[in-house]
Amino acid sequence: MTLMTGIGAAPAGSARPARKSGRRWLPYLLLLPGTLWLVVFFFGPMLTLGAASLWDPAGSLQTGYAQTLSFGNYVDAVRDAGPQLLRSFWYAAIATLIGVIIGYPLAYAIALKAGRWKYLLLVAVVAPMFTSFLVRTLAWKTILSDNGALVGLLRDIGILGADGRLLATPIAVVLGLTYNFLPFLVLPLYASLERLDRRLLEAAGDLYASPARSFVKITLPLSMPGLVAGTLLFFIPAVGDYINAELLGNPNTYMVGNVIDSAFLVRLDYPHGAALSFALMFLILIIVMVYLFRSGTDEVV
Amino acid sequence: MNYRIGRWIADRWVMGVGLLVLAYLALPIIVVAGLSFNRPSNRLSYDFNEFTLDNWTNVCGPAGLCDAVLRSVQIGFLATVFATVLGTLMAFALARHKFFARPAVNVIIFLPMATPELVMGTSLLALFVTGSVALGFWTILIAHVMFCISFVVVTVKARLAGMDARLEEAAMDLYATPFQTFRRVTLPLALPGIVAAALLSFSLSFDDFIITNFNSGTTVTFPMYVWGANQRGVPPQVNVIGTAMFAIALLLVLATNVRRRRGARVA
Amino acid sequence: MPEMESTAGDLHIANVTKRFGIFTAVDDLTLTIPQGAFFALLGASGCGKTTTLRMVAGLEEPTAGQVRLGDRDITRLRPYQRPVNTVFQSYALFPHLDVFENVAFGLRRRKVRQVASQVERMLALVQLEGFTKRRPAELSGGQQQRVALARALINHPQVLLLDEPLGALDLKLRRQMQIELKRIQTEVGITFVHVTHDQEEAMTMADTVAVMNAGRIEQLGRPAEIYEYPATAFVANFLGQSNLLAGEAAGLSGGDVLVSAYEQRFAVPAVRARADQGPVFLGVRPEKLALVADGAAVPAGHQSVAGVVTDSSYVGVSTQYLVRTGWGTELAVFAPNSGTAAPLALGARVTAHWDPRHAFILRREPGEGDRTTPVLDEPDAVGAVS
Amino acid sequence: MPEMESTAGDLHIANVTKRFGIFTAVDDLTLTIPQGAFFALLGASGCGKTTTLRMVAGLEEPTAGQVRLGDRDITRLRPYQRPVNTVFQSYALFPHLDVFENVAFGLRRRKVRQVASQVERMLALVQLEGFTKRRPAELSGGQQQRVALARALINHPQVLLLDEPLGALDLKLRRQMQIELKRIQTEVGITFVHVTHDQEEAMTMADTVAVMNAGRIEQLGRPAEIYEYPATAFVANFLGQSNLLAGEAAGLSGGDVLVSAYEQRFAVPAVRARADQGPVFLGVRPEKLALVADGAAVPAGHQSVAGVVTDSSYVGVSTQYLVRTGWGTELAVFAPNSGTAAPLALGARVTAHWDPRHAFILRREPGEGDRTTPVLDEPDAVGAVS
Amino acid sequence: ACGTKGAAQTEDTCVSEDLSGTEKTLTVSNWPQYIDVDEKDESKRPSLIAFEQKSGIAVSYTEDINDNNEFFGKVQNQLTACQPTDRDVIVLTDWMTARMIRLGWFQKLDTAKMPNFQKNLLPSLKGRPFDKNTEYAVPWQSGLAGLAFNGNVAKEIRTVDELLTRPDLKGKVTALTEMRDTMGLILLSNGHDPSNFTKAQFDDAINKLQKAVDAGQIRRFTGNDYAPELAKGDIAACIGWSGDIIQLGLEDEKIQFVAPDAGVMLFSDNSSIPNKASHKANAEQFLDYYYDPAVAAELAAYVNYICPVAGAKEAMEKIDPDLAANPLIFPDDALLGKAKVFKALTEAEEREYESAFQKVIGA
Ligand SMILES: Nc1ncnc2c1ncn2[C@@H]1O[C@H](COP(=O)(O)OP(=O)(O)OP(=O)(O)O)[C@@H](O)[C@H]1O
Ligand SMILES: Nc1ncnc2c1ncn2[C@@H]1O[C@H](COP(=O)(O)OP(=O)(O)OP(=O)(O)O)[C@@H](O)[C@H]1O
Ligand SMILES: [Mg+2]
Ligand SMILES: [Mg+2]
Repeated sequence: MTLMTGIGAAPAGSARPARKSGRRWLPYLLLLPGTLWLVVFFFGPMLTLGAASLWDPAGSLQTGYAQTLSFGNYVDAVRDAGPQLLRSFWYAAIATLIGVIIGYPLAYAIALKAGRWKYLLLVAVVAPMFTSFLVRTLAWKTILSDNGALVGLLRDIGILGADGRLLATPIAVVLGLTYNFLPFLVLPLYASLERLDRRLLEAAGDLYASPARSFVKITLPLSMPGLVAGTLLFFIPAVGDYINAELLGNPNTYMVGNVIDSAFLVRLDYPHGAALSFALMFLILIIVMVYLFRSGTDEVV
Repeated sequence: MNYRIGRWIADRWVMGVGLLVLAYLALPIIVVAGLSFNRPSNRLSYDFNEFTLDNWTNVCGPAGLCDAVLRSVQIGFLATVFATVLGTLMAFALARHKFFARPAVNVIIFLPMATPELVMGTSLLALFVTGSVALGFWTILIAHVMFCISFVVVTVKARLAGMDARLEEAAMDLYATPFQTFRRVTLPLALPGIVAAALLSFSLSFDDFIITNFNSGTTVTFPMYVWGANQRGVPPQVNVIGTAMFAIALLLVLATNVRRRRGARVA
Repeated sequence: MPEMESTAGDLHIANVTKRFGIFTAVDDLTLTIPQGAFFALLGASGCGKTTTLRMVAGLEEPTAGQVRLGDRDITRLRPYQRPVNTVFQSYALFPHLDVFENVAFGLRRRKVRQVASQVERMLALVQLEGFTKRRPAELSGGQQQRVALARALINHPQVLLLDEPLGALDLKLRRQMQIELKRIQTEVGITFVHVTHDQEEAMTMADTVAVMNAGRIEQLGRPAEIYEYPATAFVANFLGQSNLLAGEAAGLSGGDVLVSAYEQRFAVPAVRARADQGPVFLGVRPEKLALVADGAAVPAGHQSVAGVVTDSSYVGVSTQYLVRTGWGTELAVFAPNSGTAAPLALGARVTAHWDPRHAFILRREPGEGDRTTPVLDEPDAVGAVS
Repeated sequence: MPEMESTAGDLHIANVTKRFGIFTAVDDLTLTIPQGAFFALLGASGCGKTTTLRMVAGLEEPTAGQVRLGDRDITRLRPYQRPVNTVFQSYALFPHLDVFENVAFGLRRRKVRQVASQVERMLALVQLEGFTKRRPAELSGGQQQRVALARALINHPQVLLLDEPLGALDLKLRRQMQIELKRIQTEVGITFVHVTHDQEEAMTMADTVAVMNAGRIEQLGRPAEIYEYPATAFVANFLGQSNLLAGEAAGLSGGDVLVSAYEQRFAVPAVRARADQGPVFLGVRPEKLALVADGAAVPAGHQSVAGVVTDSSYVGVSTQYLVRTGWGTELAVFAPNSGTAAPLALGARVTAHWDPRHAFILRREPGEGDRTTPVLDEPDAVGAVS
Repeated sequence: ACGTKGAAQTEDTCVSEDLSGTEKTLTVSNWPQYIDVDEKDESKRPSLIAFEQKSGIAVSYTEDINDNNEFFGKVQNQLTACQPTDRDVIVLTDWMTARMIRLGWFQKLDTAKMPNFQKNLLPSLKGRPFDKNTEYAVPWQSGLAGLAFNGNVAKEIRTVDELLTRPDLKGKVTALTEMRDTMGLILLSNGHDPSNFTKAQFDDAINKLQKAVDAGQIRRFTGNDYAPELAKGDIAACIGWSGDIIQLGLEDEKIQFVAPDAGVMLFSDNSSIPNKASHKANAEQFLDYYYDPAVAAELAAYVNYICPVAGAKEAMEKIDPDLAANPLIFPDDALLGKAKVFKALTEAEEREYESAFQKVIGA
């Protein structure tokens, strides 16, 4: 008991306020550095970008830009990049759809069917991310080459015409997008399928649900949070990507990212580049909000 | 016995599809690994020509390649450390404390993930341009930490959410002060999540091209090297680096998982 | 009453074996459960009860043997093809569906019409009328349990399997659910196969009880039958407690089997003896023992053992004594607290006596010693805890 | 024995109230637990037991009131500053530490030296000597439970709190753990505060039992005391079962209180009456009732009620009968299966009789009817299940 | 953060200091594979090593320029703010060099200290419009932009019109993202002069290009990365650069460079010294070294572009007579007569034309 007396020596009265205030401060203290970082280096840039998007479009690098609150920049930027903008969302949507179609079975197999191979398979999904994404995309170029084995095979079995090709087509771009962002879809999906209680599937089977019905009625709804998070982590970067369009596509497959890239690096048209960036972000946010609302999942983060 | 075949297929087709998808994921890596042993017929040819180990023995042959890789690893490491520390702290605050500003902070964390890399890259460039900040190593690092934080928070938070809060109460009950509770119980239990977050951070940082390209100034990272080399013929050593990174990731993740499995079957 | 009309719906488990790798979970099990019966399966943890149920439900495939419902071989049918439903120990309610949809699940899968009215009726049966719109997470344990029951029952299965559905409930709630289950079974007349750890539950609810041990059935019969005349030492101590004294049977004498143990001789009616030669246990249930302070007060025809009271614990309904015999074994004795006898003091010299018609004789492995169930304040008995 | 020497270490809970929002979980609770006592806290689910314990442990702060250990006010101390340890219902073992480190955790935090020898000693006490290197996931439920116990005990707390530590174990293991807990408490002499759902557990293990209801203590005392003479209808039916007949007390007559119920008059000793005027319950425990076929066979001085046997269920140790009285209430009667009486047939006319000294009188709200505990095959009694 | 000032600098606003006297170092940024390397050890650069030995200056040579625009994006912040870029020599194409000179971002050379350069620079490269006094830009290599085809997969191609319309080439044609090269060749094919054209002529050319893009004739617009694909045959014909094609031709003689009769585009990549570079004298020494005909020949033998150094052809005959005879390295008058240089654009023109071009190529 003597041990305890030492511990208890602290005056009981003073313990309380210290503890209360300590608790209230702690979370803010923990949040401070990270939040500060994000505020300065994410929201700060967003503000400057916002400012740049309203610069006088008549300015130039040589003469400088005047802040004229030219909201017209948005109209011009969106109008000029209209086709690419539409294409970006369209390609990203198709890629996301394909990603779900092929990523779901993969996540499902790893989470529920792989047994002791689970970690190995999971690693196989994650490890390609360490090989530079450019290196992999270039490898795709080799694989999809007009004179490559794959195209040859597809020509032989008649899926592609004798003159058909994959490289420099929308197919290659969508395939590249699908490929590059698939792990971001599979991982959250896997995590939520992992948590799925298998006994629920047994119960469903016991209650006359065939495996297909069990999937539709139980597995799918219960994996929804993972699916929503995964599709977002897939869709968002895919919309903004321009590397796949550039390396695997043709001039008619360029996406909005290529336009922004060109505005900032080639045309040196900062106001329109910034306006287009902002417009893109707003569009994505709107789509994300609608999607989250429709899918009824708010706690994705 | 016929039903057995049917059932065998019924039980396994998902796995079959999963493996096919994995093959799809692995296909480029296989090509990369194969080309890492290629002696190209000329520097503009990517076709497999002749087997050689030269690329592996002479990785640093092409000028600038190893510098770029080294720089990427440095940045990746530092970005991982910073992002993991900052993100983990935030995750703890969000998972373990209820406070007024929580929804706002959640939004702050979500937005960077919801923003295309390109927009982030350009806006950060705009900030640096406006602030006349010299681009280079440090601006890359700043950018990488920024986009890794959110992923760390989400990963670690998920881990913490699945953790039994009663363990922390038990530790307090056993004379552990709040700090000791954190140090001895919370941290070790959150560790797999933190390790996963760190690996994710590193891969995101090491792999990033778009944001880096905008903010790198005169500094060349590995993805930028590849991008440049692509203009004039990619040296086969790039494939060696790609293959080696894949192998290292494989070993690293496997090792942590083996440790985790040997450790606590807590998840 | 059900035995006659319904052999068509009897559940037959014929020579069923289930192995996991090299481990045999269920070992050549044969069992017939008549249609409409309330059948209880009892046994220690890990003895294969759940595995047996899962094979009946189709969630596990037997390594060998057959499961038949009436004349139909259902061994190879998938779960959703069997007229069998299960109430799972964990309930396994669908967390994303409300109570109504949980209960309606099976009907919807079979495309039955008029779901609403059937669900309403079923929820009324389990007294959850007002709860249709709640999610499982918003229900108490007892309520969840009843939803699980309703969800299974609404399908009018031929057999309802219940895998320790009450295991997670507290004593009072459990008692109430037992009553309800029994009521419902009586009302709907479906075959219930009920797995439980709780022997009192098994005995009060079931028509037939089977005691399983290491993948095999050790004994099967009506509850009173098994309790009063267990077939093995395992059953004697798994279903209630028993005092088992190691002795040697010396053959029949008249209608009795003679047993000598610890230099005393005991007689047991031959109809209550599983063996009449060789090493045996002489068994008496604790409540069948009576304690008297004076050896002379032992009623005529009773047999007795003298000893010292070493422990008493009051459990309300009765007081449980331990009496140490001359050779050191501690016998358990339950004295009902009916208020007729004064409590005995620790250290009191007493004689425990019993009517030979309440004793029984079981086979014993040579060399095995006395077996009495561990009782409170008896630290020596704990060695075997795992 | 402990009461004398140790008022310095008594645990005082003084006027403690705990509210969650507008919900009052613990309501002005006052309680003194003497040092070295084995104190059991009983009560229905949600009545505030866990909350009380958490306030003692410092894991929850009282809305009002004080918690004192001897003379020290510990109300505001943080958990790690209190000489109090807890064995959690879920064990809450640290999954990343092995058994040794789990047990050593508290010592290390307090920078105690010679950890190894103390841990070894403690593991020996809970009979887990060989298990130091295992992780919690590699232990069975019973073993985990003992590690949790060792982890708390090794700190020699002044008070050990046990929150249903046995709740998750099956019957047999539970019995063995009870034995061990009691043994350890006897050996180490620490104050144990034990929360349990299981009344039999509470009665056999504890020196003092408190029955909680809706955030308040309904009765507190030695187990036999409470069982034999409960203070309220809640206690009478929470701790065991009771037959409670609604009647009117008509005041004292000699040493007895007279009660009239259903046109009969009953007398109960005044020392067993909580009221002697107005509406009361006349209570008798089921095991205190005896059944005779012939009303004339009622022993002299006993009181009796006539009825018909409507149900009997065999539970091994005893047979539980329901006897419907003339006015329709069903009385529960437990007849021990000691083999002396033949079982009664359903529908038999019987007389239930009891010694007035075993009856008791409780206050009753005007208008309340008879209260008997729900028994199997009695669907009407289930209305209150929630 | 409301607006920005202009980025232009002058010698007065941005003063550089030369530390060559004390620091014997030099940092050079160049395009990849634009310098000779040892056949046995790719990391050794013989001519560079020789220079280091001769001069005692340690050269840090990096190949970090892949694209004029991209490189401009990289260094513009520093140069706008008159901060060091950490490079003493950078090599950029004519038009980008022109832009940088216009912005005042280059230091004036002291050509008096560069005798070889004064003596050996080809006359046609002296006094170009953007560098009238030949005091900012030292041509590193010149080259031609013309047509190329892979004879394994396509018949010979002679004109830009063929490239843009021939059905058998559909989807197997690339053009360059360098607006001046692609548009210059189209202007030439329309019979217009790239060094002197009108807005209407430019629009004509753009429309012609747009039609080809819309028809799916053009597969991609590329930087140098057309080369591997051309070698492989994924690309049958393209607009390309002479040096690349010569290299490909060495491996596979069916890959040929074609100078259309309508004309080819001539460009140079020029070495310059950016503001704040602190080793100007070392840089001048370095650049002058490469105007020694023997060194120039060694370089040309490796990179296969047009050598801007008079007298190198003679030196080359000693190294490799075949190369010396190659008109794409040492062009004859006939070829030089067909070669045009794109006109110098003002900032406004550049923006207008570049925007129109970017729109056609998809971005
Ligand atoms: N899928 C499986 N793989 C390997 N062994 C298994 C598997 N399922 C069950 N077992 C083993 O089979 C034995 C019987 O298990 P089962 O679940 O039938 O026991 P039980 O009688 O239901 O026990 P409990 O009362 O604890 O529920 C156990 O020893 C168990 O470890
Ligand atoms: N943090 C909380 N917030 C709101 N209500 C709470 C909280 N903790 C407990 N309660 C409520 O307080 C009441 C008492 O809870 P407590 O856990 O003390 O019950 P208990 O007696 O331990 O029950 P059980 O036997 O089920 O463990 C319950 O109704 C519970 O819902
Ligand atoms: Mg089981
Ligand atoms: Mg509780």
